[in-house]
Amino acid sequence: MTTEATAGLASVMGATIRRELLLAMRSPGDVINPLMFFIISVTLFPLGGGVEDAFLATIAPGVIWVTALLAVMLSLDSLYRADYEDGNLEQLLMSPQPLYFLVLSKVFSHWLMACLPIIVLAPVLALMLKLPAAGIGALVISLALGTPILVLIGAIGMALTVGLSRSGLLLAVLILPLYVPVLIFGTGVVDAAINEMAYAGLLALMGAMLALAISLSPLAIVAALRISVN
Amino acid sequence: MPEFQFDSFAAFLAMGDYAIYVWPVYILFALFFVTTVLPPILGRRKIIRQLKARLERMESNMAEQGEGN
Amino acid sequence: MLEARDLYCERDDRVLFQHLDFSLCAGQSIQVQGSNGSGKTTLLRILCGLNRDYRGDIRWQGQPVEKARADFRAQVFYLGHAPAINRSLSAAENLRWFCASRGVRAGKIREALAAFNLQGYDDVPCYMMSAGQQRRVSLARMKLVPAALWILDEPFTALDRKGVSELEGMLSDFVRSEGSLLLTTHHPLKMDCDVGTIDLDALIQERGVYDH
Amino acid sequence: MWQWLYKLGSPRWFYELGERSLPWLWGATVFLLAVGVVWGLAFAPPDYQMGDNYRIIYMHVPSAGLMKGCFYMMAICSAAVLIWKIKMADIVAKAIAPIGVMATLLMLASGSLWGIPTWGTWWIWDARLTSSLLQFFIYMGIIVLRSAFDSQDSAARACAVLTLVGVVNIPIIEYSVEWWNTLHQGASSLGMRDASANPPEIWIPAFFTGFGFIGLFFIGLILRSQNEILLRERRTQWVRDLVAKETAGA
Repeated sequence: MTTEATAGLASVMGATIRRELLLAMRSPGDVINPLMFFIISVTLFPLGGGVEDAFLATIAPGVIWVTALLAVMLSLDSLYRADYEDGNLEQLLMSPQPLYFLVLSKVFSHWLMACLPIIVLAPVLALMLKLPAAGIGALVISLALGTPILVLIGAIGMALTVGLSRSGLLLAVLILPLYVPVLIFGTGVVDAAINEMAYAGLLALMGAMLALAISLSPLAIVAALRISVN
Repeated sequence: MPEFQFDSFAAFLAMGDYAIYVWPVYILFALFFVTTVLPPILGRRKIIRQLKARLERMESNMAEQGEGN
Repeated sequence: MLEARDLYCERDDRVLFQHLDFSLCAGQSIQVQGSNGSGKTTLLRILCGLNRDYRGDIRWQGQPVEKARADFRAQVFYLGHAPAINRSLSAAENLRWFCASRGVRAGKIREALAAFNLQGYDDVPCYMMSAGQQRRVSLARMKLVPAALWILDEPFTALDRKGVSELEGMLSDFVRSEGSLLLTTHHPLKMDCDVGTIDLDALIQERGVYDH
Repeated sequence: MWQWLYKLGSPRWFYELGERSLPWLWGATVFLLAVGVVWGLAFAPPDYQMGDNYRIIYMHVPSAGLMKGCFYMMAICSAAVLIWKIKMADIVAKAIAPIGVMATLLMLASGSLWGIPTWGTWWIWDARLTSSLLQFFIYMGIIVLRSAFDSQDSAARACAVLTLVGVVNIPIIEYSVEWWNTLHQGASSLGMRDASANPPEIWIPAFFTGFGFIGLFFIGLILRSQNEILLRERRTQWVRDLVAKETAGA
């Protein structure tokens, strides 16, 4: 990749991120809705299961991680659906710029809009669920490492189903099983932090999963987009 | 040569009082065998009939076109 | 210079076209004709590389299109049925994004819009525009991106009479300036350069449907 | 070798190869399964610890093997569909999926039935059972995705992509479930590994049922692939002759 090619690529990625943020401002629903879903569904658990501190503290990591995971998955619908319907996705596939990086910048901007608010808000909800203070820092780090993996894997399912009508639930069936390792290690980190055990190793594993997701899933996303537009 | 492990057929059925665990597994195996093999065999007959009907339809169309032009 | 040899495409049990050969050099234009559902759009999408369900060989500048993918896409502008305009963005934002996505520095957006008499519309959000105006914003992209080959799928839809004649003039200028053009349209084309045709309906009658 | 592989790609050759090998497969599979089941149920010595409940293993282990084997075969076919665009590979991948799902269900059922006497509950969060449950979900995802598409070619490529994504994720899922299991459950595994204290004859029926399962898999695969070939190649001459011959006979 010659220098001006990479410069061209950087400008394209920058343009993608700027456009996504602009779109988010124009239709804030794509950002607010997943966040509201996350908050509301977390508050359902104390209402459903009772408010004893011990009970809440034990389920807190699992509840926050599962609802965050579901919120991220639900937020994916806004990823390529609009572009597919108005024909922009076709033009994107016709772009001479390598689609691998366009997809990466699109996923990154989606992570900024949908997942960053969840990570920022998670400590507040953790306090609501009486999560011990030791666990909150670990919760934020694990979410910060875990949510990009969720978006990358979810984007594969989204790209596969973007051409299909009413495919909301289909996306869940396709990608939820693939979310399990992230959930296991995410909650594992928080549990380890609460019990004063070392969790650096688990973070390393999550980092490895993130590296794998960043490098491999755009290949699958590009292939899936070409199939859906076919 | 391996010898018969149970002293009577009833003991064999009881399967060392694990009958309600062992026999369902083998029944499920029979089910697995049937579902792997039977649907495609039945499906084949249906497909052959379908294709036959399609062939006849096509021949009748060809025949009409033949008289047509 | 786009060449297709022995193109074959079949869609849900119907052969759309087979043994289709043609070549399109610089300065030439071809109109694809055929009744509805005869595969006009499919043919265009196959040539653009959007649709991969075909057999046959497509060459761009003599090279198989799979090899010269990036160069081919840099030289081709495809206009589909969908206007490729995001309704919550303004016309200028859409065009700026279109240029950025193709790695081209955003040229004179205002002039491009003016060419399709959309002066002063650059900051109007597209959801406020009529279908015809959105169509013209989509067409304005042609002026912004240098392309040797235009593949247009019914470019005249939703355009008023004045728009149609302006577009025809623009297309013939493009063809005269050594551009090559491939389009489908239902209305009689009045362009002052010779337009070759590919008639998909004739192709089918002539070769029958089930001969392979 | 390549010549053989290339010919395998042509539906007609695959169909006729299947037609020729089916009788042999039927004979071998029925023999192997009959011997394996009878030997396992009646003639194999009971386990020193679990007694006759151990006989479930002759069904559990082969079905677990088939579950994994089916997925890896689907992954190979998917790679062939995406990289070399072999139509036949998609036909085979489509035929494998239902067999894989049924094998997974048999594995889960036999695993939980195995666990009841030892642990008192019908479902234990054992590492292997849990990761097999997740693999079952991935199988269902592939089958559901295939039926969601109306055009066959995009369905083939979409399922191929999902299968390859799945095959990359399965080892990760298994590793994470294994780690998760040691964290939460300690030693509640199915207790299959410590069967080494048994006399060797306990393993002989497992060979028979194991190869019997593989034979059964190929029978199902060939039958389903043949049906799919007839459907997809219905316009070719050889299929029309075959249909004419078959219906003339009936």
